[in-house]
Amino acid sequence: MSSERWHITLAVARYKQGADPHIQIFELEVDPDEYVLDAVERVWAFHDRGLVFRHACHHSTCGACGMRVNGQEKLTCITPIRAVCQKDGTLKIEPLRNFPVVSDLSVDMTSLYTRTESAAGAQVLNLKHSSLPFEKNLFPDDGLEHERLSDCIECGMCVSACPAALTDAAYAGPAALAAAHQTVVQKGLSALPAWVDSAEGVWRCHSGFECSAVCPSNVDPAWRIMELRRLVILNRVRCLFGLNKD
Amino acid sequence: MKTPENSWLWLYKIVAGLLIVALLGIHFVVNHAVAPEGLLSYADVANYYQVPGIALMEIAFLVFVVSHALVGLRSILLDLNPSPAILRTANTVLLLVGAFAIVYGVWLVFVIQSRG
Amino acid sequence: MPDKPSAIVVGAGFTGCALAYDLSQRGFAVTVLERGEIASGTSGRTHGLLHSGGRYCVNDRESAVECIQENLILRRIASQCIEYNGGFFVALNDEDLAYAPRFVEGAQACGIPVEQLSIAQALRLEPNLNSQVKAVYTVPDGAFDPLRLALAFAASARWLGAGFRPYHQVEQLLIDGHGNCAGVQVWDRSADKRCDLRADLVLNATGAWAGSILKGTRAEVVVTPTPGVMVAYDKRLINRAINRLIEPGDGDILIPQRRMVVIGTTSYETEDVDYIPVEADQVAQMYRDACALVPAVAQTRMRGAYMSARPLVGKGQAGRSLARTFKCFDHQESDGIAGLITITGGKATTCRAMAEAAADLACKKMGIQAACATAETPLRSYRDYYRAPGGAQ
Amino acid sequence: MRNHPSPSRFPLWFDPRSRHPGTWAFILNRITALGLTLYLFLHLYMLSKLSQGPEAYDTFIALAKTPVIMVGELLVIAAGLIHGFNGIRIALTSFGIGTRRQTELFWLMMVLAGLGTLFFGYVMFFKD
Repeated sequence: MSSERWHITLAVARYKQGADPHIQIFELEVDPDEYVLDAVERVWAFHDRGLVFRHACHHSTCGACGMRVNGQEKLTCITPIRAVCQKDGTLKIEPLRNFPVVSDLSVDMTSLYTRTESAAGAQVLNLKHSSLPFEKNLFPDDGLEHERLSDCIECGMCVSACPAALTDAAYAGPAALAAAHQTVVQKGLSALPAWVDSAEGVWRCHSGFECSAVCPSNVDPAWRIMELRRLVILNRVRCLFGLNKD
Repeated sequence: MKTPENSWLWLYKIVAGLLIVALLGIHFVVNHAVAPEGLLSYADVANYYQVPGIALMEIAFLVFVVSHALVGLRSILLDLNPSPAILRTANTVLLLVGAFAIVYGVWLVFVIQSRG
Repeated sequence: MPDKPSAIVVGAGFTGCALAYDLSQRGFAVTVLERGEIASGTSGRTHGLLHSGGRYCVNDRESAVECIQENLILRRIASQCIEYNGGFFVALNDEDLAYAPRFVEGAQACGIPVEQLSIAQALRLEPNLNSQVKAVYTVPDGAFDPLRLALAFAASARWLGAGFRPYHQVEQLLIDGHGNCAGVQVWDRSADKRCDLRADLVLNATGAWAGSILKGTRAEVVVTPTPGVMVAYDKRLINRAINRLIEPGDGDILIPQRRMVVIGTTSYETEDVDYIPVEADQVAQMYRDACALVPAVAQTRMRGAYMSARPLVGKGQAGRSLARTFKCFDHQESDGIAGLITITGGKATTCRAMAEAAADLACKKMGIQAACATAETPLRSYRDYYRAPGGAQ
Repeated sequence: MRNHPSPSRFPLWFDPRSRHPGTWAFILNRITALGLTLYLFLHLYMLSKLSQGPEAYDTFIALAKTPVIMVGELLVIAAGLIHGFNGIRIALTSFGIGTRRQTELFWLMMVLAGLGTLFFGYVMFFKD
């Protein structure tokens, strides 16, 4: 979206079912103000129609285009090339970690969808419940009931960045735990899914805060996990002393 | 279903960790007061254990450190997504190791104290 | 019991997904082929406005009626991915004001509930709205999540047995000895393998690509791919969709979506739909148009700029003059190719109705009596697409 | 293609590349945890010399006063300080205290651990 032109090198992770994974190099002329996803799409359009990648909305509302750019999880549709690359530089594009690769840059996120569903994570929320409590005056408020699409776009980047998810396939992961917290905010502690308070749930987290660092959508999963811990422990203690009204 | 690392176990790990930090602090203060030159010989150690309350403090420290370490090891093991059989075995081994370490430590404290 | 008639749906945009759902419900064995993933073409990149029909009620009443009818249906069956807060039509100058009577009359004729608000009332409801507005009307607009809307239809289809094959690109239609369509030749891009798939019916639901997929056959469908640029800004400044009270034009709709506002759109024509760059001057134009509606956009960071190619049926001088309604082609009638149907045109808001029309035709061809039932029951959770029996595809 | 969670990928826990301070803290915590646990059992074994009487113990201590062992001791102290201070950070953030300032908290804790290590290093090597 500028007249500037950069020459960059794209090192793209390639994988086809039954073949060996490898890195393929593409040389591109790009506008540095375009987004990384545009560069990837350009590779598909002009260099290799076999390139497989996932994308849909191109403006950060759908979460389909999460990839690792130079090792770091990025929502590629809103990551300007300028922000992650130098002129004449190289961009390494890899699929998200901690999910099986379907092909090239596309991963199978069934586990994430299954878990957020079992956390009863709603996509449409009441405006009042839809923000983090420490955010102030974010949206115009006319006193009426409004709804909005939730912050979590289920892009899977938090799971990709989580060190605990590297080795433990059973760990629910930050996205599902954040969804569970959102559910509790909306419906109360009685709506807490049972798996949250288990080894695969909120106690598997090792406070790396990587999920919140890479989240493109303001969900702050780490903060939500810590809140869940506090709520669960408080609830346990209350039960112990018979103070619980639930 | 795995044996859960449930809320209590996690809370214990955190609380024990904080108690260890607190006991270490007290330990240094007491140590400095009782033996400013440090516990560098057998005699120093033996004298140190004659101070009332020291044995109790050291035993508490031992219990918290051993249990915190073993619960921590178990949670690293849980990160590796062990099968229920492996986890059961690990639970038993960790319990035995912990029990042995504590019994042995307590025995050692009484041995030193009795020789003071 | 005889085998189910088989159908191949080409394209997993809104139309293809809704069509797969409708056909599965009516007793077809459906396979959906998509060269990308769900909604990776025009559908995914749509603006996201659940139209009340107000945009079209003066010049294109057929589309307007379709919109308000489908708006009400989608709110019933797909509330899981729609933020429904209504919308405004706002007049910014005297020219806009002059359009108002025609707008009100058109809306009433199309059955779109409109109501005029006082300026003070409108500014109380939407404090970030341009305070210089001269007239404000409410309409039942909404905003939807494009991927999740498509996924919800796809999920419902999969749970009725439809098979989805993403990353499968149709390379050509298979024409048998009688000149009829027998299936498709397909390239599985994820395994780099090619194969032929046969079916009783092939339904071309490729939208802006509907013409190019028919290349190599006698059949022809004239679609004018008409891209438009949209720009997203990093703050939710409004809760309702804000439409400019003018004839359909550029940069006349600003919608809230999640934490953003999205302005759209421009309109130009193109030949190559596979890669359309976003031009800087169009982004600048969208910025000016957004600021005219909601001045606070000027203090908001741009989050993303993108474009989407509308599939307009026919050929016109300017895209805006083409109707936004959809068209279903029976290639047996038009070109003498049995077993092939094309459905294209239309809008996201009307995708279910498009699927209904195409499925009606498919049923007629296969002698199936079942009536369309997609308007009645809510769709499955979009996440069920990935949790369907048989797992990921 | 091996991209999904698997126990065999545990070395990646310790890969600090393209990670943020929170994960550096996790890496340090895990390394020090394993180191300190090893030390704990070595230490318990070492103390068994106490039960064998004064001579055994004093000979052993004399042996332990070599510079190499003392550097090792300082490492144990540093590990203890890092693990302890970071543990305080985890406890605080887990109960909602400073959760949103965890990066700053991490640096604060590491500065405290560093100062503590310097203090003990000074006492052990230079103060007599």
